[in-house]
Amino acid sequence: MMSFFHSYTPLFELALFNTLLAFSQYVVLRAGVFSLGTAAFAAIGAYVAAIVVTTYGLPFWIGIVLAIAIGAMVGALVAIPLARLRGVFQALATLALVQIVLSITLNWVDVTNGALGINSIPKTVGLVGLLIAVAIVTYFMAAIGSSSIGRAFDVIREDETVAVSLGISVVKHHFIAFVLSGAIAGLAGALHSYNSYSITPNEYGFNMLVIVLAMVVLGGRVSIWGPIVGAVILTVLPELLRGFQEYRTVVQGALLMASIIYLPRGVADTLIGAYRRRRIAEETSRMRETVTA
Amino acid sequence: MKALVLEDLARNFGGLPAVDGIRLEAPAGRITGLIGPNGAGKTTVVNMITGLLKVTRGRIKFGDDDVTEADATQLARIGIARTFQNIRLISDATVLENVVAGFHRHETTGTFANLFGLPSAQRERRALEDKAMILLEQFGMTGLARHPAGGLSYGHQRRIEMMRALAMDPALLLLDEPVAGMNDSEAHSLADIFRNVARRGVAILLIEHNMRFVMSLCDHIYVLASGRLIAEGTPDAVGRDPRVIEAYLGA
Amino acid sequence: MLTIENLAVAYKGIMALRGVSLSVAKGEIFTLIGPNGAGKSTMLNAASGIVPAMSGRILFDGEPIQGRAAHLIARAGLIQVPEGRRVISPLTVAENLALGREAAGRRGSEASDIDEVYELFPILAERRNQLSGQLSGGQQQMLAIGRALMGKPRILLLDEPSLGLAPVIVREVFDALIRLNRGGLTILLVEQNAKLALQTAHNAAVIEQGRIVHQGAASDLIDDPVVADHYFGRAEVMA
Amino acid sequence: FAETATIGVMNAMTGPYAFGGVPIQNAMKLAIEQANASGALGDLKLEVVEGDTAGDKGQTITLVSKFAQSDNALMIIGPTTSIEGTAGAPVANELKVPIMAIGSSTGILDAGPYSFKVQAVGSDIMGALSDYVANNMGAKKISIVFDRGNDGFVGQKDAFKKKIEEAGVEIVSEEGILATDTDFLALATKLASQEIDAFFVAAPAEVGANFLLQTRQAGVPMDIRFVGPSTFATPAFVDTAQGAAEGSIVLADYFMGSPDEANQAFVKAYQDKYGSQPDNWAAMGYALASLAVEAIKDAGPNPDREKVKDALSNLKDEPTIIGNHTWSMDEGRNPHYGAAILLVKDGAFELAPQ
Amino acid sequence: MLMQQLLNGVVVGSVYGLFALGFTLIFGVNHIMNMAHGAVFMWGAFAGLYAVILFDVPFPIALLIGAVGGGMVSVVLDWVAFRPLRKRGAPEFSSIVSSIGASLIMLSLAQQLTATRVMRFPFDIFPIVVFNFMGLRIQLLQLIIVGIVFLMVIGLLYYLYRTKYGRHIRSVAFSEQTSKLLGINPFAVNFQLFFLSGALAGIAGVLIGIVFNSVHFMMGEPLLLRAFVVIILGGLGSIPGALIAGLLIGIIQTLTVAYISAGMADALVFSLLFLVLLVRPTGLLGNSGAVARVTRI
Ligand SMILES: Nc1ncnc2c1ncn2[C@@H]1O[C@H](COP(=O)(O)OP(=O)(O)OP(=O)(O)O)[C@@H](O)[C@H]1O
Ligand SMILES: Nc1ncnc2c1ncn2[C@@H]1O[C@H](COP(=O)(O)OP(=O)(O)OP(=O)(O)O)[C@@H](O)[C@H]1O
Ligand SMILES: [Mg+2]
Ligand SMILES: [Mg+2]
Repeated sequence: MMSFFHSYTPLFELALFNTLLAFSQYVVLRAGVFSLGTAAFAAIGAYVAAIVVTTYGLPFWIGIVLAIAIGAMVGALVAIPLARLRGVFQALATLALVQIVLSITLNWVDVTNGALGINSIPKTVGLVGLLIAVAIVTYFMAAIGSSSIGRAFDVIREDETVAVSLGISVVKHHFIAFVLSGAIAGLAGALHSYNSYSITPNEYGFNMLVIVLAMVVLGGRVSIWGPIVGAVILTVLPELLRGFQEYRTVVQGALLMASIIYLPRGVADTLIGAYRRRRIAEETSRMRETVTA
Repeated sequence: MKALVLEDLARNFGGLPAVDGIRLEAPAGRITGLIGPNGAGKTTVVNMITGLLKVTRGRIKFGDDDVTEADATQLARIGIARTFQNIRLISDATVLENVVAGFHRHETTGTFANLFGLPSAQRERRALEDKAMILLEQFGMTGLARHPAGGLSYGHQRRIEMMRALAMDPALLLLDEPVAGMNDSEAHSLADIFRNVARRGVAILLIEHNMRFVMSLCDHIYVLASGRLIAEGTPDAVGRDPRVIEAYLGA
Repeated sequence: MLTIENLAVAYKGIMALRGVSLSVAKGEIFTLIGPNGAGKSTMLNAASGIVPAMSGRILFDGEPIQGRAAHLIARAGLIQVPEGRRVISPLTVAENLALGREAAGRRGSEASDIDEVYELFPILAERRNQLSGQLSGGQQQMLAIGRALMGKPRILLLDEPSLGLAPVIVREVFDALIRLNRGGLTILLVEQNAKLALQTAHNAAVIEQGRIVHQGAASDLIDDPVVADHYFGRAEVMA
Repeated sequence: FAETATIGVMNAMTGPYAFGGVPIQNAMKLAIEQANASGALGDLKLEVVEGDTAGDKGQTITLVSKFAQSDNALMIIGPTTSIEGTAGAPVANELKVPIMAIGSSTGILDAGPYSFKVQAVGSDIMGALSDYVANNMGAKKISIVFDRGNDGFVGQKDAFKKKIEEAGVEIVSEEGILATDTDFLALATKLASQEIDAFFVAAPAEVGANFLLQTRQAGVPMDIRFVGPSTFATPAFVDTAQGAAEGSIVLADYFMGSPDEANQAFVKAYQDKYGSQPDNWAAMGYALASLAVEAIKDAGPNPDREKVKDALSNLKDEPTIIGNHTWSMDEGRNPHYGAAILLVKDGAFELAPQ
Repeated sequence: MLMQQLLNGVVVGSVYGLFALGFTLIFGVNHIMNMAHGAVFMWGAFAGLYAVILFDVPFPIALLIGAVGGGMVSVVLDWVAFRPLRKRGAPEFSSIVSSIGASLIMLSLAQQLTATRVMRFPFDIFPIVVFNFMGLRIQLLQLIIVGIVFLMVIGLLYYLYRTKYGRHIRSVAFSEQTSKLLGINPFAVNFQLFFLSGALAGIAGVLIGIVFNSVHFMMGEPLLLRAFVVIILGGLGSIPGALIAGLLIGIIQTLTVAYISAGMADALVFSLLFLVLLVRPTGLLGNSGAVARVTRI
């Protein structure tokens, strides 16, 4: 049992790292910002963290703090020009950001070591560290979600016209969302660098962007369980399907489709919704009974 | 207590003057009617007052302030609330959540407390839900509090619009066809609510095609046709005005 | 012409219709009134085939149509003017009207002339090239009615046609409905302006909480004190 | 009564690097099968657990850890790319399980004493190629094109560039492409407008072949020769590029046509089992697995991870099918095995004239 | 070299345009970000390729088979991945995940089928005819490609804005339910739409496969990324926009490779996209009406 647990430690770690990325994606989507910038923020966090330790020999916690701060700062910086964009235009502008960061990491060889990436980063963050990080971020997400900010996010996402008519500042909340997204992804990137010995540019490209988006949509975009559930599913699924050998990807794709088709609002949100509906149905029938009685 | 004053307000769409220089006053504590044929420009007026549309010409005053250039968020924050003619709700959210959203401008907890989930933020949330439940009770919708708004009938969705606007505890309330889709007795049960709101000193501007509702509720009525004011006065006077009968009421 | 037998409809476990039966005879105007949430729209949508029936039967011209695809029902001549307008915003007024013709499908070799619609609602002619999403609320309602007429319906289902219309237009629309009815069109009308509806219709039913509670000749219902009290009685007091 | 030991075999069986991962995995299994059949290990039977890394770092790490802990593997062979290798090697060192990867990057070795690799670093064998280009061909100006998304090719490019510059050849341009690109019109036209004697391409075989075709179509004459590293020493290159490949100079750390007995036996066995000719990748996989078997034998009779690690470190002058048929490591555990220079002539490879 | 490179840019750009056309068609109409469009394109190319390999069909037939193949794949994709979601009234976002799933399946089946080999059309599928015109090398195939692309654009414009089918497509896109009430069959409309989109991709696949000598399972990925840029610059759902933006990007990329460096091409295109969006939030040729339509993704 213990050995089973041990041998899957890297998988748990990966799931936790993905959960952080998913939260970074979740927070913007929840606010109605269609940003795909998570991969870019994570790349920045990862490189900052790696360089702080390998080039400057500073302790890793400085790297983590810096990665969060720089992630948040980049988030804030892009939030300003992107405030004018909406929907797919926002998505594509942030996709461009991801590609630009990717190009920088590939081409600025002096600092980033190009395609070879940065290797021999000492492993300073393990399962426990990641667990703590995920716990903290989850707490923040839950707090924000049930607060005035979360409510404002929900209104903005559904209908901006209504939001402004209620006095909700779209610019301010989009800004908050971008900063949070940048900070969380920065943290995720840093932890990844300290957990996986090496980083390479291509990890933070289009593939990451797609998979992270898929995690949140598959898990659910509204409740905070969504990103957690989505990240765990998409991390563990490829491992569970090893038995299918070369048809593994086919089965993975089919499962992905089946789950989104049967749970179109995402696994967590659909289940929570179904549970709520059942309660309402019970309540209503109880009410009807009292009326007729 | 503030009054709304429109001076020579105008708005063009392309070449079309949808609103063409109107003057209007909605005093505090009163229900002022704005009626007119379809396409007269009533909704356009509301959209300009709430900052969703830029004005082409003229001024909008609210109390002593000129708010012509203010943006929608600011206007909402100084207490201008509205309902939408084409219902706009968060369909996935519950009725309660939709109403709670209306309290936004009264939320006092700071960003910091919200980010860190401090107890003050939690307390505020509960307090708002309690206040929302009081509104629901007034509108006879307590039983639907936890229903997703999107699954409700047209009439019930209209009521959520109104509750959300009232949750803003506005100084000026703009109602764009609030009782459309309700029968007379349903409309009547809402009339009292608006009378009470007005009594508290709120200025109400009411747009509605249900004449029985308008006539029984308004103190003063403006009539708009093709973007221009064609009549104004007490309900009785307006109802007898031959121009209004011709353009709007019909024989 | 349209017979509904014991129809029940549920939305995700919530019962909206609990066994209703009614019958609309050829050539009549039948009106359905009831409070908000009673299930009126649900009934029309079930007949149009966009909401599935849980049990019961819907017969159009004696043929069962429940389970049939919605567009085929429309092509058979059962056309609905849906609640809350639903014009196709990104299309112009004229394009929306042209779409209405599709419902006429095979029946429509002499599909209704666009000019008739323009005559009924002259403002639509003026705005024929405007995007319909930019029309005022009432103009959209006119467009929705006009578009349905373009499909040469054999039975027209109207869900609150007076919604958002100026009184003078409401009168015109109802006059037009009466004219069309005299010309042979069968009409099933859902309307919140109960008095007007009952004055216009031949037969009527009152629906509450998914059940039909009164049914009969419209003239009888208009005099029924309970109906009057529930649906327009208090309004008299109010006015 | 036969004891068994588990060998973890992992490669990129799916995903963008499957073109290499699949033949490598095939050849590795072949080598282990042969070892079991021949009784070279005495009573010991090797049992294979397989894994697909999908070319992904995360999955590699998970697999290393699973092989080491759940499957109790004696050693791990694979993965395919340097990216995977540098990710997996530290984990193997942490868990103290020997791992022998393909990849060319030294990052694999830096992770600790438990990690090994079979491929030589680029600079080691590139010397031979640059030497040939500068001296035998007498090239004065060349252009370089490389797959910038793959650190293996970047490493090869860097090594070649360094050596060729040392040899006094001018580099006219250096261009990065991606393995997923198919459109090389612009680059081909650019080369056509340059005054060069040859061009060096570091990319997967088919991509390079396609690039070569497009340069010829854009008007780069046949006497401006294509020069490539060992990835191109495969029939797929000539099959794809056909006539355009004529005259190409290719470095080979494996030459299928080599008359060496062990090699001919390998070619035959591979063909019998998998129905296709082995390529450079298959040869690497076979060489790697054979070395692993050798080490396990040396660590016998009761091998454990520690002993296998030591045996691996002591491998020296081992016969192999790649390079010049002798495989050794220097004190930095960097492999050396020499290389051959091949020329494409009449649609087939032959040893290039010296 | 400049003229030659401009010519290259036009050829590449018109193929980008063709690929993006099918993508923008579905996006503009159904608001689906079809992440499997690259896979449809790849399967279209394989349909053409196998027709040539197995039955030795000539170029025009291969093109036709590529179109039909791509079209059918796209229709099946709709049935399997998108239609069930529409039926459930799922949020637009879920179609992204669904198409990612579909794309995984399609890519990996192709990978199995071809054993990850890079395939190519036989050399004789299209004779290599090169015109030398004022120092320019122009291949006949390149001319034909540009011609086909322009014809497709004109045909598509006619279909969408001059026929009733176009009206139906736009109506169903706005509201499937209301369209049904009007007697429009959304099934048929979506069939047409997806077939068209897939056929355009299939044609692009065969053309690219021939002109760039390679057909392999990952061939759609780089194009997909570029198609995003094309549809944004060209304006969402705009057909001439897709062509113009395709040409623009093709030319910019080509010139970057020619005069700066191949590695910088993507970086430059995306930086350009970023800048353009800052100045014009709805793209170069986009209109603001489109924004209103997409804000509620
Ligand atoms: N965005 C727009 N672009 C062009 N014309 C518009 C736009 N919005 C409104 N209009 C036109 O302006 C006029 C006034 O519209 P408005 O919505 O204000 O009318 P209304 O008085 O509210 O009518 P109703 O009672 O039918 O709701 C109408 O003719 C309408 O077609
Ligand atoms: N899409 C839906 N999902 C869930 N419940 C629904 C849905 N549509 C209607 N309902 C429920 O079905 C019941 C009947 O609704 P319906 O719209 O038919 O009422 P109605 O009589 O047309 O009311 P109104 O006069 O307000 O339009 C209501 O309780 C409503 O909440
Ligand atoms: Mg209006
Ligand atoms: Mg209704």
